[in-house]
Amino acid sequence: MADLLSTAALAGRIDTGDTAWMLVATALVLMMTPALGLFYAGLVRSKNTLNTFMMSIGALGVVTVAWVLVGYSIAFDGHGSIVGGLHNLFLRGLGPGALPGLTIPSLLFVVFEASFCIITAALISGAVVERMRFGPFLVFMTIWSIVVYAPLAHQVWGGGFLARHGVLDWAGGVPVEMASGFSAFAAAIVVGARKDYGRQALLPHNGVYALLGAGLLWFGWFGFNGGSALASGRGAALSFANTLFAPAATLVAWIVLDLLRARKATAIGAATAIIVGAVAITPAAGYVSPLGALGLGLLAAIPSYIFIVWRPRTRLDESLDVLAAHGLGGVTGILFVGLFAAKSWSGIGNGLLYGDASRLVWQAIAVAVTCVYAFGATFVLLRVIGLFTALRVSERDEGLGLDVSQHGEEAYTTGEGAILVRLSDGA
Amino acid sequence: MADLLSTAALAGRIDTGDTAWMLVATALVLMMTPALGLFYAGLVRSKNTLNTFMMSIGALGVVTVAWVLVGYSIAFDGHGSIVGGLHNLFLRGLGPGALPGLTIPSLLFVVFEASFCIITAALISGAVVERMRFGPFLVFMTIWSIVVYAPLAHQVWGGGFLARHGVLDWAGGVPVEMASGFSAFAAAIVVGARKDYGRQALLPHNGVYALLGAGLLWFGWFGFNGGSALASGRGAALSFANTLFAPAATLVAWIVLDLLRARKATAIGAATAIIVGAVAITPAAGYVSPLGALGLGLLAAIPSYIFIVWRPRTRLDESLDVLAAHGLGGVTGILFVGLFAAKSWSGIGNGLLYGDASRLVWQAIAVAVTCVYAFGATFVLLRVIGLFTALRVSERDEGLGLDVSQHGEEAYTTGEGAILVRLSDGA
Amino acid sequence: MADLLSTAALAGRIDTGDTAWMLVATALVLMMTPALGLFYAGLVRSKNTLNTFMMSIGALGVVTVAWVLVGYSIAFDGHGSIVGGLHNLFLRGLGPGALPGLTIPSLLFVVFEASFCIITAALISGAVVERMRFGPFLVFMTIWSIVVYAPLAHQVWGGGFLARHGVLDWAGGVPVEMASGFSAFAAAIVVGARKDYGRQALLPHNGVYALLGAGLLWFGWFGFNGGSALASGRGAALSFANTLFAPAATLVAWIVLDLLRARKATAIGAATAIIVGAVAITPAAGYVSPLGALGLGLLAAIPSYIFIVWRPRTRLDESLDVLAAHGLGGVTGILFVGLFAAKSWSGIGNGLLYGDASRLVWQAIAVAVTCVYAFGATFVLLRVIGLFTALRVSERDEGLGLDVSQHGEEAYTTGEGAILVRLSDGA
Amino acid sequence: MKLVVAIVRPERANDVLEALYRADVRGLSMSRVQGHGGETDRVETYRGTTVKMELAEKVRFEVAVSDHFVEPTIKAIQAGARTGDVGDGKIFVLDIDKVVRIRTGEEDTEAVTPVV
Amino acid sequence: MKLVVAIVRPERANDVLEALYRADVRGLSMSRVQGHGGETDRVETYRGTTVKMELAEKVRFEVAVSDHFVEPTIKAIQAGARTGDVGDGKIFVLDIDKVVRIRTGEEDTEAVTPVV
Amino acid sequence: MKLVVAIVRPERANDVLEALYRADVRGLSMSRVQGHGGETDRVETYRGTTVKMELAEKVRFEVAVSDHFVEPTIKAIQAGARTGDVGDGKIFVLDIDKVVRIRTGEEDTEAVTPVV
Ligand SMILES: Nc1ncnc2c1ncn2[C@@H]1O[C@H](COP(=O)(O)OP(=O)(O)O)[C@@H](O)[C@H]1O
Ligand SMILES: Nc1ncnc2c1ncn2[C@@H]1O[C@H](COP(=O)(O)OP(=O)(O)O)[C@@H](O)[C@H]1O
Ligand SMILES: Nc1ncnc2c1ncn2[C@@H]1O[C@H](COP(=O)(O)OP(=O)(O)O)[C@@H](O)[C@H]1O
Repeated sequence: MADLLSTAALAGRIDTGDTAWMLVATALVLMMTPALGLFYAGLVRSKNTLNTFMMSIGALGVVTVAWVLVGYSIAFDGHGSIVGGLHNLFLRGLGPGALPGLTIPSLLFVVFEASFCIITAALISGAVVERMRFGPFLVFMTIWSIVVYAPLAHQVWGGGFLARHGVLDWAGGVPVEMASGFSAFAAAIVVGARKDYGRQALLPHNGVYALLGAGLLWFGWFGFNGGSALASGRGAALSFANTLFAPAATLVAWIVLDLLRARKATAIGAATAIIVGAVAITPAAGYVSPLGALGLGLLAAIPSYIFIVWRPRTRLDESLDVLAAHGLGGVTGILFVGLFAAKSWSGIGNGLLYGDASRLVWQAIAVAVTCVYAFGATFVLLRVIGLFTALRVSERDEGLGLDVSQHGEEAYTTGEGAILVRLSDGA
Repeated sequence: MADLLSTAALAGRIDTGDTAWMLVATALVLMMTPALGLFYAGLVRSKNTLNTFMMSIGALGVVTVAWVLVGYSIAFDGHGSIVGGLHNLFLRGLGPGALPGLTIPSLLFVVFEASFCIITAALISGAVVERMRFGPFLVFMTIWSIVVYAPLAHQVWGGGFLARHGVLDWAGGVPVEMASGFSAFAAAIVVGARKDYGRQALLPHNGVYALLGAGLLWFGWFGFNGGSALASGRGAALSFANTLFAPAATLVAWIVLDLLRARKATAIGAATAIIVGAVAITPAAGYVSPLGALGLGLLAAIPSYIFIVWRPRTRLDESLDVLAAHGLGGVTGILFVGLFAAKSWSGIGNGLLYGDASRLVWQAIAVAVTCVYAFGATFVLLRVIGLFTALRVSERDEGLGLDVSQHGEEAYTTGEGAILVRLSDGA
Repeated sequence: MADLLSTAALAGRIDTGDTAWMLVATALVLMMTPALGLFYAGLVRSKNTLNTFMMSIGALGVVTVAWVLVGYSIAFDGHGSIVGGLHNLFLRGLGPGALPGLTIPSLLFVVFEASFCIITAALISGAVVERMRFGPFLVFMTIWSIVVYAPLAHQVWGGGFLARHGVLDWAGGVPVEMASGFSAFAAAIVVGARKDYGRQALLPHNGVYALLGAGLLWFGWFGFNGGSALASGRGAALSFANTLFAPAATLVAWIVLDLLRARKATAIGAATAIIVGAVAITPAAGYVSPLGALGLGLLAAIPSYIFIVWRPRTRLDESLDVLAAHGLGGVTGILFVGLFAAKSWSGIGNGLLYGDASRLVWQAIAVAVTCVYAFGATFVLLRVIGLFTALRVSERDEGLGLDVSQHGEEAYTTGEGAILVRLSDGA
Repeated sequence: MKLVVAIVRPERANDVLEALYRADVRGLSMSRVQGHGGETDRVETYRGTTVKMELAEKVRFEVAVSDHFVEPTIKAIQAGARTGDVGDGKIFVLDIDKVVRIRTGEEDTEAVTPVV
Repeated sequence: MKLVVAIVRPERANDVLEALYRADVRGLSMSRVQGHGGETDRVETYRGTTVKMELAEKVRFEVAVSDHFVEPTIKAIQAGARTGDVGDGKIFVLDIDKVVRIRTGEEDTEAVTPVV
Repeated sequence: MKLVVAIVRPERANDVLEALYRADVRGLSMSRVQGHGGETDRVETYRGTTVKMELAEKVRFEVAVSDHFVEPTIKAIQAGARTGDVGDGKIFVLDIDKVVRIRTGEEDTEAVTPVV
C-alpha cells in the first residue's frame, strides 16, 4: 500500500466504491486465516490436525484483541522513525470519518490492517506444528504482533525510516512475508525439531485440505494485494491482475521443476507454488507491469524450490517451510521491485531498470533489516517465554498427538469406545 | 439494518458503490448456508453427514422459492403493525429501480433479505439432525419461513409494531438469532431425542469441517452484518469492524473458560465461540462502539458457555445447541443494544447508558415477543405436520444412519462390495 | 455480458463502484476453479483424488499464461467476424485506463475474462478423470483455450459473426457451457472409457467435497453472472438475483424428480442440480425476469436429469457428466433467451414471446455452431496430441490410481510403511 | 489360550465393550470391517449409477483369553451384541499356540492377565 | 470348521465377492489392510521429503466355512483374485474350535449356514 | 506354518517393519485397530459432552511364517515394538492348516517364501 503520509489529501470524504472494495478486501484477507489453518492442517499428521488449525484460529482471537488495544497505535500513530505512538491505544482518537489521504472510514483501515497482522502471526505456526504447546504459542503471537509486526508495518506504511528512504513494499514483503519467514526460522531453532524428524517420514495427512487451502488463500490474496491500493481503481486492478499472473507463472515453473526432478508434478508442490508466487508478488503487485509479474512468478519459483528440496536434509525442522515460501519469496519480491518497479504502470516509482538505482540499494537494506530484526526478536521472545513455561509438549504427548494432549479432542472420531461420562455437578 | 421506512429519501437513484457492496454482501450471506451445512455436518456422526448437509442445501431451494412467491411480501410490503401485505406476492410491483430510501436496485434488496431467511431456516436443522425425516423438514422450513421468519422480519425492518417503538436490531437478533434458537428449542421437544442420546457418546466425526465451516461462516458474517447497512460507508465499516472484534473477544473468553474448566482449549469450543460472538454482535453491530463490541463479545461467551455445558446433562437433545448459540447469543446482543447503543457512533440511537432508558424496555419486550412467538409457532407447526406424516425415521433407520435411509447414499464410499445394477428400462 | 462494441461510450473514466464490483466478481470466478477441483475430487475414487483436483489447479497455471500471451488477443482484439486479432498479444496496447464503453480498468477486464477461460478449460477434465495422463491434459487445455475458447468468446462478446446477428449470451452459454460440454463429449470418446467402467461401481469417495464444492461454485457464480454486467447497478442486480432463483428452482425440481424415481432425494443429485440450474441461467441471467429465471430453473432440470440417468447405461464414459450438466444446461439456457428475453427487464432485447422471432432462430444457430465446433475441434486436437504422446495411463497405473502414478503422492496418508529416503546429493 | 473373534453391529460395539468389561475381560482389540451375510442389500444411487451395497458395516473384536474364560467371553459378547434381527454377527473361537506380552516378554496366561 | 483368510488386491475384491457368491459362500467379512510382499516399492515425494512406500493397499477376507467347503472357497478366491503379477496375495486356512451365531446362539455348522 | 498376529503401538509400526525386514521376514499384512488393555483412559470433551476414550490406536500385524521362523519373528516384533510402558501390545501365534499363494497356487512353505 502506498505510504499514507506521502499522500496529501483532504480528510473525511468517503467514497462508496472505494469503501465497497475495501470492505470486501478486508473480508477476503480475514478469510485467509482459516484457509491457512486448513492448508497447514492438511500438511500435518492426522493426530495434530486440530492443534495445527487452532493455531490459526487462535490468532484471530488474540492478535485481533492485541491489535485493537495496542498494535494499531504502534504501527500507525504518527511518523516516528522507529515506531508509531501511543495516541491510538484502544483505538482512541479514531472517529467515523476517513484518515487523511484516504476515502474510506478510518475504522475500516484499522480492520484491514488488523487482518494482515493476524495472518502474519498465524503463518509462523508452520515452523512449530506438531510439538509446541498451545498456550505459549498464543502468548507468543500476542506479543509478537506488537513487538515485531507493528514496528515493521510502521517502517514501510506508517512513515518509518525505511519508508522515508523510498522503500516500496506494496502489501507486505517486509512486515508479512520476510517477517513471518525469518521468525519461523528462529522459532524452529528455539523450539527444536520434532522427535521423529529425520527418522520417520512425517507426511501430509490430507492433500485435499492442502489444495483447497491453497486455493482459498489465493482467493483471499486478491483482497490482500488488491486491497493494498486502499481504494478501488487502477492500482487495485493492476495489483489484482498481477496477483493472478505471478502465481500462475510460479505454478507452471514449479510443475516444470518437479517434472525435471522426478517426472511427477506433485500436488503438494502445486499448492506450495501458489503460495510462493503470491508471496513474491505481494511486495511488487502495484509497482510492476503484468509481464513483469509473470517474470517474477517464474523467477521466484527457483530459490524457494531449491530451498524446499534441500531443507529436509538438514537438521532444521522448520516443518512447513515458512522460511522457504514466505522468507525467500518475500526477499525475491522486494528485490524485484528494486529492479523492475515501473512508474509508467504504478505512477509511483521506478526501479534500477527504469533508472532509479538507489531504490535497489534501499530495498536490499530493507531485506537485511527485516530479516535480522524478525529473526533476532523472535529468538529472544521465545527464549524469554521459555523461561516461564515449557514451549514444547512432553515426548509422550508428542507421540500421542497434540489434538488429544492440548485440546482433549480428536479430529476424526467414530464414537466407538467412547464412554459417556455423566457429571452430576453443575457447570 | 435501519428501518427502511424511517429513512425518507428519493427513490430511484442507484449508487454503484453501494450496489457493489450489497452485491458482495448478499453473495457472502448466501455462501453462509453451505458453510453452515459443512459446520453441522462435521458435528454429527459420519452416517448422518450428507443428511445434515442436505438440510441446509434444501433451504437454499425451498426457502428461496417461498421467499420469492410469498415471504418477501409478508415481510416488506407496507407498514402493517403485525405483518406486511400481499402486493408483492411473486415479486409483483418491484421494478428495476431502487426502493425509497435506498440506493440499490430493489431486486438486490429482495435477494439480500432472502439470504437471511434461507440461513435462518437452515439453522433450525441443528436441533433435529440425525433423526428427522428429510421431506417433512423441507415442508417445515418452507412454511416456517413464511409464518415465523417473515412476520418477525417485518416487526423489526418492515415497519411493524416493534420497529415503531424504536426497537433496534441491526442484522437480525429478532428474526434470525432468537427466532432460530427458540424454534430449535421447540423442534427438539416435538421431534424428541435421538435414540442413543444420553446413552452413547454422539461425537463430531470431523473437526476440520467444523473449524472450516465456522471460519467460512465468520467470513460470510461480514456480509451479513456489514451489508445490513444497506449501503457502503460508515455504517458498513462500523458493523464490519465490530463483526471482527466481538467474535475475537468471544474466542479469547471461550478459550479462557475452557482452560479454567478442563485445562484444554477445545477446537469445537473455539468454533462455537466464533458463532456465539458473531450472533451476539448481530443485533448490535451498527449501533455500538468498537470497544463496546469487544465487551459484548467477552460477555456473550458466558451464558452460552454455561448453557452448552449444562444442556447435555438434561433430557433436551437440542443436538447442535442452536438455542445456546443463537437463542442466548441473540438475547445477549439485543439487550446489550438497549444498554450500550451509542448515537455518537451510529447516528441512530442511544441505549440506557447514553440516556435512553425506554430503549432497554422495548428491547426486552422484543426478546419476550420473539421467544414466545418463535417457540409457540414452531411447536404448533411441527405438531400439525406430524399429523400428516411421521417426523422421525424409524429406529432401525436411525441406527443405519440417515444418509442411507433418506438419501440412498453414503458420504464416504470405497466402492468395494458395490455391485452395479444394470437397468434396462429407460429413465 | 453485453457486446462491448455496441456500447458507445467515452473511454477512460473509471468508476470506483463499478470497479469494486468487478474486482470482487473476478475474485469470485477465480475461486470457482479450486471449487470445481474440490467438487470433482469428491466425485472420483480416493486413489484419483489429487489428480482430479490438479487438473483444475493446472488450468490456473497454464490457461492463465496462455490467455495473457495469446488468448485475450484472439478473443477481444478488434471486430473480425471469425476471430479477433493479434495486436493485444502479450497484452500489448492495454494501458491502465478503461476500454471504450467500460468504466473499469482495461486490465481488470482482461483478468475477468481470463477467469472464464480458466474454469471452462478445467470443466472438461470431468470427462477424462481417472485415466488421462496429466501432462497431455495440460497441453490440451493450453491449446484448447486458444483455439476453441477464445474464438467462441469472440463470437458472442468480441463482435464476431454471432454477436452481429444479435445472439444474446449473458455470461457464456456459448463459450463456457456448451463449449465445455461438447468438448467433454469429444474428449470422452477420444480418450475412451475407464477400464472398469460398466463393470464395477465407480463411486464418489467423498460427498462432502461434492456438496461444499457445489456450494462454493454457486457462490462464485454470483460473480460469474453478476459480473457479466461489467458494471455495478441494475444489470448486475438482475443477473445476480436470477443466479439465486434459477438454481433454487432446479434444486426443488431435482429433489422432486429424485423422489419420483426412487423415493430418495440424493445429495449428489442436489449438488448436480445446483450446477445445472446455474449453467442454465448463465446465458440468460441479465435478459430474463426473476419469474422467468424460476421457470428456466425448473425447466432445465428435466433434460439434464434424464440424460444423467440414461448416460451411464451407454458405453459413453463421460465420467462426471459435463455434457449433461453444462452442454444440455447451456442449450436450454440459450434457447430460453430466444423465447423469453424481456427488454423491459434488461433494456437490451426481446425473445420470441415478447415479439422478436428472429432472435430464437439465431440463438438456435448459435447452439448448432458451438456444439459442432467445440466437438469437432476438441476431437481433432486430442487426436493430434495423441499422435505425439499417449493420452492415457497404462492399465496398471489406472488400477493403482493416478495420484501415485502421475503425481507420486497419495491424498490420504498415515505414514506407516513410509520409509524415509535420505539423499546425499544436493538439490 | 483361545482367540475369540467376534463380528458385531457397530451400534452394539459399546454394549459389547461394556459386557466384556463386566465379565472381567480387559484386553481386546477392535477394528471396523464390512460384512456380508443374510442381510438384505441396500440400494444406493449416485447420479445415474445404481448399486447394490452388499456389505454392511460391522465391528470385529479380537480377544485372547485363557481357556476357562472362553465361555464367559462368548456369553458377554452375545449379551452385548444380540438384537434378534438378521445381521447380529458371528463369534469364532480359534486356538492360540502362544501369547507374548511385548512389554515384559511374559508368555501365555500371564500375558493376557492385565496389570491392574 | 475352518477360517479362510485371504489377502487380495483391492481392485479384485469385487471379483472375489462374486466368485464366492457363485460358490455358494454367503457369509464373510472384509477389511482394508496394507501389505508387504515381493512387490516393488513406490517412491513418493512430499516437498523435500522422499519416501519409499513399502506397503500396498490390500483387502482382507475372512470366511468361516465347514470343512468340505474349504476347497471350493479357496478355488473361488483364487479365481477372483488372480492376475498373475506379483502382489496377488495369499490365502491362509486356520482351524476353528467353535462358531456361534450371535442372533440365535446356534453353534458350528448351523451357525454359518445362511438363512435364505 | 504359523500365523503370528501382533498388536503394537502405531508409532512403533515402522520400527517393527524394519526389524522384521532385518529378520528376513518379507511377507506381512498390517491394519489399524483400536485396543483396550491396561492403559489409562483419555478424557475428551466435545461441547458439554465429556467422554472417556477407552480405546487406543494400535497397529495389527499379521505374518505367516514357517515354524522355525516363529521365534525370530517374535523377537523382531518385540525388538521393534517395545517401549517398556503399558500399552506395548501383544503377540499371538496361531496354527495355520494351509497357505496358498494366489498368483501361483503354490502351497504352504513355498507360498510364503518371497520371490526375490
Ligand atoms: N461365514 C462367515 N465368515 C465370516 N464372517 C461372517 C460369516 N457369516 C457372517 N459373517 C459376518 O457376520 C455378519 C452378520 O451375519 P449374518 O449372516 O448377516 O447375520 P446372522 O448371523 O444374524 O444370520 C456378516 O455381515 C459378516 O460380517
Ligand atoms: N507371509 C505373509 N503373511 C501375511 N501376509 C502376507 C504374507 N505374504 C504376503 N502377504 C500379503 O500378500 C500380499 C501379496 O504378497 P506378495 O508376496 O507381494 O505377492 P505374491 O503372493 O504374488 O508373491 C502382500 O502385500 C501381503 O499383504
Ligand atoms: N487379551 C487381548 N486380546 C486381544 N488384544 C489384546 C489383549 N490384551 C491386549 N491387547 C491389545 O494390546 C494392546 C496393549 O495391551 P495392554 O494390556 O494395554 O499393554 P501391555 O501388554 O503393555 O500390558 C491393547 O490396546 C490391545 O490392543
